[in-house]
Amino acid sequence: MSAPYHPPDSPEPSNPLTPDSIKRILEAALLTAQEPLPISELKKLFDHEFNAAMLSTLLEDIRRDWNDKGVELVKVASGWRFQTKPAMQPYLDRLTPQRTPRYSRAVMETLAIIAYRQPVTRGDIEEIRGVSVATSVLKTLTARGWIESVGHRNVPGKPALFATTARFLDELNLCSLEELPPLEEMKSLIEAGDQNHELPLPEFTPSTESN
Amino acid sequence: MSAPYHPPDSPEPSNPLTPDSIKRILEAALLTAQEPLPISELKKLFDHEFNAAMLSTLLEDIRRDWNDKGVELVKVASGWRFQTKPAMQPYLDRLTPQRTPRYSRAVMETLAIIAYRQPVTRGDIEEIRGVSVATSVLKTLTARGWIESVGHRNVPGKPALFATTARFLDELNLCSLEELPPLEEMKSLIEAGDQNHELPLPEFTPSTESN
Amino acid sequence: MDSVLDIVDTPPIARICGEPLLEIPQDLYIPPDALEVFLDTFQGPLDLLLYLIRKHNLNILDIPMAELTQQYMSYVAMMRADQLELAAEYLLMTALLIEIKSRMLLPTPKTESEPEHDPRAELVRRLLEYEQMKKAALQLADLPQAGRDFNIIQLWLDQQATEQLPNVHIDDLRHAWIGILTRAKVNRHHQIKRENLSVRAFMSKILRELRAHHHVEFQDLFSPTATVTEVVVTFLALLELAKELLIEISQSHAFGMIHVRSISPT
Repeated sequence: MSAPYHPPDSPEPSNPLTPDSIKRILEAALLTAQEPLPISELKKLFDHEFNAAMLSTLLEDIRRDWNDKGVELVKVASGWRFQTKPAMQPYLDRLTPQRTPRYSRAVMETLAIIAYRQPVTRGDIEEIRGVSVATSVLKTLTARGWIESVGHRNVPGKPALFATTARFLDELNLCSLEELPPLEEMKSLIEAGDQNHELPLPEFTPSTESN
Repeated sequence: MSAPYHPPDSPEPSNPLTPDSIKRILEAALLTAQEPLPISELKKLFDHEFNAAMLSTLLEDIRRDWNDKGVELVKVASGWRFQTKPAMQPYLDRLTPQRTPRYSRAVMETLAIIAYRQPVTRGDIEEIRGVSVATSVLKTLTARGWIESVGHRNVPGKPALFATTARFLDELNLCSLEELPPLEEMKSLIEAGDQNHELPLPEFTPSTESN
Repeated sequence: MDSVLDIVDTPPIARICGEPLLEIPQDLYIPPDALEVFLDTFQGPLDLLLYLIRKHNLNILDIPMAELTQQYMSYVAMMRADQLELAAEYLLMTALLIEIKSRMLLPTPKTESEPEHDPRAELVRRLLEYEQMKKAALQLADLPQAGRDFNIIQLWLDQQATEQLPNVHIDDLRHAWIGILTRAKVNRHHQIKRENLSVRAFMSKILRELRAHHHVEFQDLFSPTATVTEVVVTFLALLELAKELLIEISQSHAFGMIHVRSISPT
């Protein structure tokens, strides 16, 4: 709608502001602000004409006015701001349904195998998972920068060997692969009493290794 | 408030939304949206439970509810959005001392030619203005998201054809190009029957044109 | 003329329709040091011509071509230094005006078929179109503009609706493994060997090194600051790599240099 536009007159000092117009201005400022506004900032709206106590009272007033709305005025550490009430979230989420995407089981299992068994080929992954691995799965993980090919196994077909990257560790908040949940503990959960045909390896303290 | 509304066979009859709660949700969505929201998008808030007519009625309702505020609900080219009223601007400007600069005449004339004559090439603009168009002028308008290249004219050099964007309309509070100020009929430069150039000049009223 | 300036010591610079022109030159005849201002004032020759016609009541026909040409030529001279393109446009306009004037002076052969063609028509059309757009530009500039005359509201939202990549927690990895192990146990007795992860990590590290150098000396794989454990793990990693046919360890003669070579194709 293009209402005829009249350039706004500069604020008239001759025309004293009523509490209602002060509230209107406070609301407009708080609704357009990129960040919470402290009282010190809100005072500037009125060339410091009103003191903090007066503005606080009006802000409390506005907070009450908005009680029934889906949006509320709150005071946070750095000032006052409007924000949506939690009850609105389920509706608003419908506008952006891809908000918390998840990786498929195939992606997660492939990632786990590469993390724990690296370096592995696609064939290795398929053997462990018992199903074939779609190219898109490896592409997803490569595009995310979590896995990379570190060489090729010298067997027919020269399959690429995949390993996890430093970025994978960074983004999972790990200092090294040793900080991954130990396999041993999980294995005992499932394969209790399974025989181990290898000697225990020496205890290893997380090294500087993390490319 | 608004007339009571009975949802048409809601899938969850347990807790039907009242018109007031629908309005609350619409408001929350419009206040938080990054872009104007068309009705098609607003329908998603309610899993398409309500039709466009019903939502339009409620939006008009909300528009009225906000009449006395410093903020208004408007309909622009790409949908509905909340914005501050121009009367608020002098106050809000006190919070952000660096005012948006006005565009130069070259920029505004170029924009006008693109808006009213689109799609046009740079050559067309130069032909009308009688001077070459600096690349920076087109860059300024493209960076603002007001113009874009929509194709190429099939002549040697394949010059780009420029048109205005939906954002241009949105940011000028317009729903469509038809709402642009109508082009004025210009006063003739040659008076009728002015064949004899030896005659004294006809009376000329100075135009409103100002530099 | 709106007003006559009371400058008596300045002779008229131009005469338009026989009237001495005292004020126009302030806009039109620009001393060289004010060129910047002049260029700001007029968008180009069309704009200047329009100004002459509209503001000073000039009939397009009565523009004194000789003087206008002189003026234009002096602008051209001023602009030539750094505004060559603009100078060219003024020059072109001068030429066009002279052409129109000369054609107006020539007797028009009256032909029945062709309607009389006014040589001014095209210039007039352009002037009017430009003037129209100039006006439109002023009106556009007066429209309320987002950010200048009003502000668009966008409230703070807890979760910004930007495109997010899936989050993975290490517990997700654990669950993925448990899933694999459970299936492996159900399907057949798939053997999953006990493995120390550090060996696996070092295997990747050695392969990366070999990818970069293809060929390294055995001792270079051991950092001089390595702890005993690291040396052991690196050694185990080398053995594992050799076993998996990923590297070749060779020694040309007894006690000679041991070479580690990638046997991957790249």
